[in-house]
Amino acid sequence: MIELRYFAWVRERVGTGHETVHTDAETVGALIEELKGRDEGYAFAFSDPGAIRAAVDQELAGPDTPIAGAKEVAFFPPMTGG
Amino acid sequence: MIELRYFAWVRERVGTGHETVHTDAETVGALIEELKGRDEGYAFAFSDPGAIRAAVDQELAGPDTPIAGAKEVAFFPPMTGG
Amino acid sequence: MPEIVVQAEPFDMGERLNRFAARQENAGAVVSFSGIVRDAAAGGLTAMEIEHFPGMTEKALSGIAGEAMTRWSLMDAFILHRYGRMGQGETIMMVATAARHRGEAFAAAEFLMDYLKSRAPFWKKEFTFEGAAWVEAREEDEEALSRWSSGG
Amino acid sequence: MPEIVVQAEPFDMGERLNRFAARQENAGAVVSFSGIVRDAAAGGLTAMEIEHFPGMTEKALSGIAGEAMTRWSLMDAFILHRYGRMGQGETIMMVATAARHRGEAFAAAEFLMDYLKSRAPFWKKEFTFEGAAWVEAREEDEEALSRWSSGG
Repeated sequence: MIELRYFAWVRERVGTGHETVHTDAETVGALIEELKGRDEGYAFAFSDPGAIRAAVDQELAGPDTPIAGAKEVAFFPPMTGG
Repeated sequence: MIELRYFAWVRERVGTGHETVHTDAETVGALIEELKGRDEGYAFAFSDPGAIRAAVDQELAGPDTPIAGAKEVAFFPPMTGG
Repeated sequence: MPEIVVQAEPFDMGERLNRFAARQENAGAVVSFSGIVRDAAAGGLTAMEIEHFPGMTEKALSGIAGEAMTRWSLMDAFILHRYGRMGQGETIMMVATAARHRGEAFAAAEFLMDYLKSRAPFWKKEFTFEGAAWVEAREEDEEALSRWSSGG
Repeated sequence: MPEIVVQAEPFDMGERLNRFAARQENAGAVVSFSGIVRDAAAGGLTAMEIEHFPGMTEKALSGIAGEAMTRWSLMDAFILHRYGRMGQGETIMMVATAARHRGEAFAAAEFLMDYLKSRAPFWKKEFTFEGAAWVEAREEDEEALSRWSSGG
């Protein structure tokens, strides 16, 4: 089981900010592919992989980052702070 | 007649901050040469021309800047504000 | 130790600058940057809302500040960033740096801003008379990062 | 119009920053620099005295600020510089810039500092336990000017 968190328009599109899922995916990229198949909202949220940023246990991650042993994976758009 | 003003160590070396002189010098550089001949203090103050900055009527000037018609010429070390 | 503050409440940038400067002992140079809510696109901005990722935000800002401290032998650094809703003219965030000389203080403040813009988990939503829209990341902000990439 | 202040009295940098930011209407970015009296050479500094050229000082600072305004399409600029005697920890001077984006605000503030250091008629004298000495102009300060020389 792994905690998923969504922020900004990713959160709005998937329809929740937080959920716990079971996954066989081994990387961030594989997890995205899995989520895309869930429903239209997820498919829309993850339709442009270049527009998605991810963090594994609160560290910025890329598509190849492994998620084995991670407690939490977060997905969000490019950051716009400052 | 022209007003001369001296600042920082130039002022300390010539021994005054302000004086009115008559000069036939046509440029800042020529005026410096004239002043150097006055006494030891002036000679000391102007001994290193590279260390002297000048302003003619409150605008930064070089050795070739003409002083004809100027009301005031100021001499000082390189500036150290900020 | 750099000071990191993440809060919803408004803050007084002048008071923060004074407090930061007062705790310095050897720094001759203090630089500050403040970001203010503005109607950049002149589209009738009424409010801005900032979402963030509690926990990761503080970690990311501490990491960025620590990196700046070592890169420029800073004496001190300060980052304050707000989240939640704020109106036009309100201060969104502030960074301050303290160093012996001005060059390091300026460079470090710019570095903090560049990293914070694209590497700290904040997202801005703008509210106008026509509705709400997430602010898109600017190409320039990503490019601004590249100038610091030698050695890190 | 940039605001130029030359005064002997101490000032409150935070209050000045707040006042500067409050009068902005379109600037999303405000940068400040403050210079503080420090014992840079660790030579037992007891005080600093700043001499200036009344009249020319205001003119030079106005000219530098005006140049910065046009070079970076600034919204506003502020320069305050003290003269006279001041002790360790006192604030010597401050500049602030306001612009739409952070890049211009930072560049303009650095420009103001670089010009002010070598082109405004101020001279610092340091008092230590061993006596008084005029601060020598730093080679780096003259070099810092050269990076702005394209087109001006």
